[in-house]
Amino acid sequence: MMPDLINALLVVVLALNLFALGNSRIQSVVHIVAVQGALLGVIMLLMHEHLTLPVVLSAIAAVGIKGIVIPVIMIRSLRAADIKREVEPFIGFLPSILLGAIVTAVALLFAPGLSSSGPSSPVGNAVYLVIPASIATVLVGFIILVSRYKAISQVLGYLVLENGIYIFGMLLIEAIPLVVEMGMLLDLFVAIFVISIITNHINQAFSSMDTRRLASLKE
Amino acid sequence: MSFYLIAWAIVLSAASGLPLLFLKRRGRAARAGQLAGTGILVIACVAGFVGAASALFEPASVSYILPWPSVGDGLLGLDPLSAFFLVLIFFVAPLSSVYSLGYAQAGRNPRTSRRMQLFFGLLVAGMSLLVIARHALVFLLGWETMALSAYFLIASEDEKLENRRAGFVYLVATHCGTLALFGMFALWRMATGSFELSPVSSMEGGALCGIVLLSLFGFGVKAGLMPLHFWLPGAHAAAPSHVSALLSGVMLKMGVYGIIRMLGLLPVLPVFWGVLVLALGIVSGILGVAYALAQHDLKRLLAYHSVENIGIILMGLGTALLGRAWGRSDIVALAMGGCLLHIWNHGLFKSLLFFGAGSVLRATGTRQIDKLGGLIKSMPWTAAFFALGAVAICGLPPLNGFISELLIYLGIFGGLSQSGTLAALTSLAAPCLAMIGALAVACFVKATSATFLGSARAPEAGRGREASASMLLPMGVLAAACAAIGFAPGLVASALDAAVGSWNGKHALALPGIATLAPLNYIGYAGIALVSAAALISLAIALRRPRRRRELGQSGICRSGPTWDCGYAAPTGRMQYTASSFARGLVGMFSWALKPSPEPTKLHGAYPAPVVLETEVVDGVLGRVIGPCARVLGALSRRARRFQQGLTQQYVLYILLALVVLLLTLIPAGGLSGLAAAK
Amino acid sequence: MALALIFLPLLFAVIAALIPSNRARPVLLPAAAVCHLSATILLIARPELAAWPASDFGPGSWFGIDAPGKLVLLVVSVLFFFCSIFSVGYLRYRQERPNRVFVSCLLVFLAVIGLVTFSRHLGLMWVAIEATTLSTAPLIYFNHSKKSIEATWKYLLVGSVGIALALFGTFFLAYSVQSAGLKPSMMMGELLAGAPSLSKPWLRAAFVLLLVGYGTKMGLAPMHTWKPDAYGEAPGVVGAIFSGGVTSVAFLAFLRVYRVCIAAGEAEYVSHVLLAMGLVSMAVAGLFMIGQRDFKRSLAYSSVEHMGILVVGLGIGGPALYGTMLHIATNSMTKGVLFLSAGNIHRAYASKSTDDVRGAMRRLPFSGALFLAGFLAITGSPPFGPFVSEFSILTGAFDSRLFLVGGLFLVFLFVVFLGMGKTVLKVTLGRPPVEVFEEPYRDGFLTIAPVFALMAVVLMLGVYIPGPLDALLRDAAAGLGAGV
Amino acid sequence: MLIIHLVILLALPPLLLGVIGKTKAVFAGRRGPPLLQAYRDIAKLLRKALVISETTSWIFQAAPAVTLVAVFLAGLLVPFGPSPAPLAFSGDMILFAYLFGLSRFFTTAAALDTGSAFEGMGSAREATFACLTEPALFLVFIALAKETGSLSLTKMLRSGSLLFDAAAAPPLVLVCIGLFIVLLSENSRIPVDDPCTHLELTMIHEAMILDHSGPLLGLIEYSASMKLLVLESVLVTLALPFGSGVAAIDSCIFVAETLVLAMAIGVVESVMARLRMRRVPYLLTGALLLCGSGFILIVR
Repeated sequence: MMPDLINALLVVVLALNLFALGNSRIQSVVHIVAVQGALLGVIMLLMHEHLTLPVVLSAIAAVGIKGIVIPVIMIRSLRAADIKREVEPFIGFLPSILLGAIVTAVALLFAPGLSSSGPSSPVGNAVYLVIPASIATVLVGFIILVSRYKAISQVLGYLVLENGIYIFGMLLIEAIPLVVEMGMLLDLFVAIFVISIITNHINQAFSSMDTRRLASLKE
Repeated sequence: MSFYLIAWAIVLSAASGLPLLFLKRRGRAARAGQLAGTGILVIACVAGFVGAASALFEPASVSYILPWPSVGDGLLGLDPLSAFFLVLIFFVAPLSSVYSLGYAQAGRNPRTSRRMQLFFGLLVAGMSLLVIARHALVFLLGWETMALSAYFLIASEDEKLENRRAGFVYLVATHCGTLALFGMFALWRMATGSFELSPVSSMEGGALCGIVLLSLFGFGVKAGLMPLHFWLPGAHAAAPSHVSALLSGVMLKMGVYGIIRMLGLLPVLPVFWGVLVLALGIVSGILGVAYALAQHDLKRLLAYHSVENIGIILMGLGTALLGRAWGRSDIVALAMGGCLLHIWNHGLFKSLLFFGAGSVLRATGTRQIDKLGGLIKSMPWTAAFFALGAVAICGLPPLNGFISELLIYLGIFGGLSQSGTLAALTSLAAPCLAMIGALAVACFVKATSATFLGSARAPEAGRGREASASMLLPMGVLAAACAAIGFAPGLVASALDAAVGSWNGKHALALPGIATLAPLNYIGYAGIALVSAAALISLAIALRRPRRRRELGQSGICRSGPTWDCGYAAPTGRMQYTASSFARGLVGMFSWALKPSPEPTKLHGAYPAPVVLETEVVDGVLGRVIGPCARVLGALSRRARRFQQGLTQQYVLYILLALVVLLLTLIPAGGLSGLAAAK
Repeated sequence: MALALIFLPLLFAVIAALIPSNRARPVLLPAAAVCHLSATILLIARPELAAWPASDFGPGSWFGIDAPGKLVLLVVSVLFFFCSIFSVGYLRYRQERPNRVFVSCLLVFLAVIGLVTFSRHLGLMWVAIEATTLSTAPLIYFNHSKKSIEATWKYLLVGSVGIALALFGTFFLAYSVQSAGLKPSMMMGELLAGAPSLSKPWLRAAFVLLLVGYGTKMGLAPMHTWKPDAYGEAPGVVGAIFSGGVTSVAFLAFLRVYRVCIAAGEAEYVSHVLLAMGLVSMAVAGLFMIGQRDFKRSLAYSSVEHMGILVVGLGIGGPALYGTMLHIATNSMTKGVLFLSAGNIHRAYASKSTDDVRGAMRRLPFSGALFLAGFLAITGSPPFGPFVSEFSILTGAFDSRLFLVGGLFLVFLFVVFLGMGKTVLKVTLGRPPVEVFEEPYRDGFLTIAPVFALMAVVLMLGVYIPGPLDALLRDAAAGLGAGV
Repeated sequence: MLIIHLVILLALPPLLLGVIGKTKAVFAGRRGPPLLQAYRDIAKLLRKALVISETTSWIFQAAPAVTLVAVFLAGLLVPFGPSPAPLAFSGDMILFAYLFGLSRFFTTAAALDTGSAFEGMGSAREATFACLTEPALFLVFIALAKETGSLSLTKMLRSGSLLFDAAAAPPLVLVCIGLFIVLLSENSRIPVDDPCTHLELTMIHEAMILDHSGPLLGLIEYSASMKLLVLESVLVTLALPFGSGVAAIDSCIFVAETLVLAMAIGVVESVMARLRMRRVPYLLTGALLLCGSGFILIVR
């Protein structure tokens, strides 16, 4: 029953992608991404059949960083910039939802399932949604990155991208030791931290979060 | 022994710029530094000259290791062919360095003098190094040293925009050539398995073809072959005259050396290549002199004549290649001898002419021929030397130019005794060479007369004054050399035999001596007779005593008045025939190539308004090929810039696109389905 | 030794963060650099020290350094050494700006480099690469101008996205092991061992992702877009660190992936992709250099071009690999010369547009001359180092009968020369505008001597390659399958 | 042998001028000047005083001497009739042609030395037209060299004997016609130039010597006539290869032939008008083509 649960959760993750695409209020997008991140932490936990301390730790760390710390940072810089919503994105909301849906469908249809061979986690083997989900999420992240103009929205897109990759990582639990996992999370955290600092400076310097203002350096 | 002399010469000349570099820029210190540098250079060159001259007659070619760990040690070598070119380098370089003492005094222009002194020495060193290089990378080292120092010399007066522009054109051209040489030597490495430049007996066709074409291109750019000459006029005009003398007299020859050397290393080429080289020579000969005719700028005119002379040299080379393909040792000996001798000769008289032009420029401050005139009175020696150089470069007896052209003619005529229509047709090069000669005569009559003869056309020409001794001396030496080769061609015959022999070395054709093939001594006697007789006659006229008193005019045997000018009482300088009008007919004859600027509208009415006629001929290649290409490239890059307008969204999109495109390359391997297949 | 190389700079970084004095802090840089350099040289001279003091650096462990790693470590260490001296002089001119972040970040970067070169675990290596991105971002931001914010933003976003893809690729790689029926792994040792049995499609997909990912970091076209902005806005010394250090490290990371692919027998596919990628980068760089007004940006594009050359060399493989390895060194050193001298010129003219910057040879005789010399070196004039490396890459191309590649290589080199030459000569030659002489800046010892030294190194590499370095280059090339 | 050659070379030239003049006079129905008038003129000029323009330099005074010597040397290179030239070596025709080049260099330079517009005009035309006649001359040479396989005028001109076998004749005829045009142009006769006109704008040779006077003018006239003889002798030796074995008779025949050719020139001058300057290049190109096609025919 465990694999079915995981697959179900992955479906939820995919749904969250579409919500993220369709939502114009940045704050709620932040929430969506946070939920997605936390969910991934949980799924990670479920992937292991027998729980060990490091696994639990890493899951907690994941949930903590993706689900709590980063959203907090984002919300604060959002407050600082006091912007509410993404107005006239490069690709409209409905179109981007459609695009996301198409991408997801394509991923589900064409992206390969799992290699049955190999002594990977038996749970993992049964979870046929992992790779499609991760690919779809990565592509959705790209869509957000390309279609949104507000700096923060782009950061969110980056987060979605990261989540997608993280999903794939679930197949490789043995390959990724705790240290590396922590390192990745740390990197993500620092990245978001630095980026948020920069976005704050952007906000101060340009009195706007609109990246179209940041086009003075060009050929 | 001789090799070590040369090695020392290279080192010393490379170092000759240092004294001035570490001395004060102005005043006496600078002067001293320049003198010291010149002294070092002269000593070095004398040593090198001795070494080269002796090496010219050492039959065996010797080779030495140049330690260069990065590329695996390089080889140096010395054979008569190298020595032949070294002689030219070490003869002209010191003269032009001495000339610079008067022409570009260190104290006068402190900013440029250091650079000039330094890079002048480096230029000499680079040229001599590449001539003795027997290893591709050593060759490239010498080559690039030469090319870059030449650039800095050309751009040495870089506050003038036109000089910077000319310098840039040169730099781009020469780098293009260098890259072609990169490719050429890489091919050489591929074909022969090593960078060592030693003769190969056989080579696969493709590589051979590639090597020949690339070396014709890469070296042709430097030599100023017709379609590739576009950098040359501007550079020679922009450079200080003593530098232009060295560039035109010697550096161009390094390009020719490259071609000659590579073709000498390769196995015998089929007839086609000989015909190609011959044709290239004819084209750049005729068009070069045609462009020269259309110039108003004395130094540009001389520069285009370099193109012409390179053409003549290549005609000789092409004929020699034909001779080699036909297995006709006599043709090889004559044509190659003529080619090599013309390389020497052009080095001599072209430097002489540039020195003359430099003195004129220095005195009058203008290079515009149509502003000059009558300078022979204010600067008699310069005028005399220039006239001598002019006669020599036209290839007229009794001077050296005639000797080399005679040899080339004889080589070309050799084709007549070869069976086969094509062979006979190659001798059509002879009329072309004759036409080149006639055009050259026209052009140099124009240049010499408009500059030195008649009367001043503009106030500038009034400022003429004789050049200083340090400038006249080199001209004198060069003039003497021209005359010497002209009157006693037998002297150079053995040198030529040696050089040709080492060029042709491995292709076992026993070469007959040039002296036996060509009537050199007849020519020499004829020349001496001609000059002495002419001198006697004009002396006789000058010293003649009248027999009867009444035949004398009131003022003795020789009265002088204004030019008759068909009775016009007060002829002025501005009424003279200008150089442009002199050349107009011929320029018209070549308008298909020169595309001269259109004539102005005809005069109207009884009292027509004044009309200004300005003719200008822009360089065909630079103006009508290179320019447009550069514009296209610029437009292309402008279009490309549109894709980088500073939007991060775009940039991320590019990453995505790159990813997608690269993922598409998976499709041959089964693509995504392949991934699926990995289930 | 590895730990020393990693933690010593970190220690210095902490100290730098603690020292209050803006004036004294920069001195830490040379100190750290000296330690790092000496440690590196010791490491290369005495390989057995690599493991010391840690107990087991066996093939199974995460830590351990390979020949390319040593090479890059050496190159970056040398470059960093000269840059550190330079930056002491530079920061003296920039007293008005607090340099705490600047100095610490430089030191952290140095530490992270050690981590990259030593990590045998691709995941760990990825972490380290990402860390270099993060530690260098504040360097770009040093000037705190609007433009520098923009540049930093673009660098961070584009760079992070690229790196994320690299992680994705790393996962794919690991997964390709699993789909081959083995235990998934990111250890170089196991990957190389199991290479022949990896599942080809997954491997190729991984390769593509990693190429794009690390290619973004190296600045291959079309992922190069962050480069001109970052290099243009960052101080010259940072530009040197980036184009000489960061890019080399990213290339090192990619080299390891390349090794796996070669070991898996994917040489042909890989080389096709690499050749295409490299030539495109060279072409794009050349295209953007033409008519480039901003001389620092044109240097950035030159860096793009040289990454392209490296990739082309890799794609040619076999006979060209030695040249490629050498080119890592020569390119970094020459870029150092160019960026440092360009920084001086920028300082003296307070502008980096060729509209204002003219006659640098007269305004700053040394910097101007060095800039020009660096230009000639980087465009491959003998006897400088890049000539040797580029020429041997070219001969490699011809030796393996890739005539088209060789021809295009030459053509693009020419286009690059055309574009870069125009810009550089505009900057150096001519008569400088009078008002720039009022700018107080003059060439000082600290800002010139390092550049001279770097130029000397460039020249030395062209004339004489020291024995140990040569050996290093050779077995680095051998490890990548030279002579195969 | 050499003596005879020298005598002809030095003594005959002015007579040719006389003959031409006489012929033209006959056509014009005048009595015309006596045959030996040219000798008298030259002798008179040589005795007269000089008037020299201040603008001129030594080149102006050296030119006539150089011209004379050059033409004289050229005269030593051509065979007069069947008997070989005093100076014969392989490649002598190149020297032959270039000696004329030398003389042209000095004449034109001297003309420009005076600074007179008219003389400049003349020398410009001279230089221009020479660019077409010289290649024509060399085409003749390679044609004859191909025919005879020799590179010396003495032997090359022997090929005239082939004029009488039908196979080899046609190209040679073309070559001879071309050579005749070259002869007219080089000696500045009608239809290229009119030696007797006094409308300066239309002159070439006469315009160049407007400022020469006294002995200088005498030398010029003399060397001009000598040039006529030398070029005639090329054509004559080639086109009228008549001779008995005996040298003395041959020389007489040769002299007769040159006189005949002079008359022919006179006839041409009397029946034709001078071409417009713009047309002259066409005529010379025509000569070029004739010689060229002659060569092609021989090669084929």
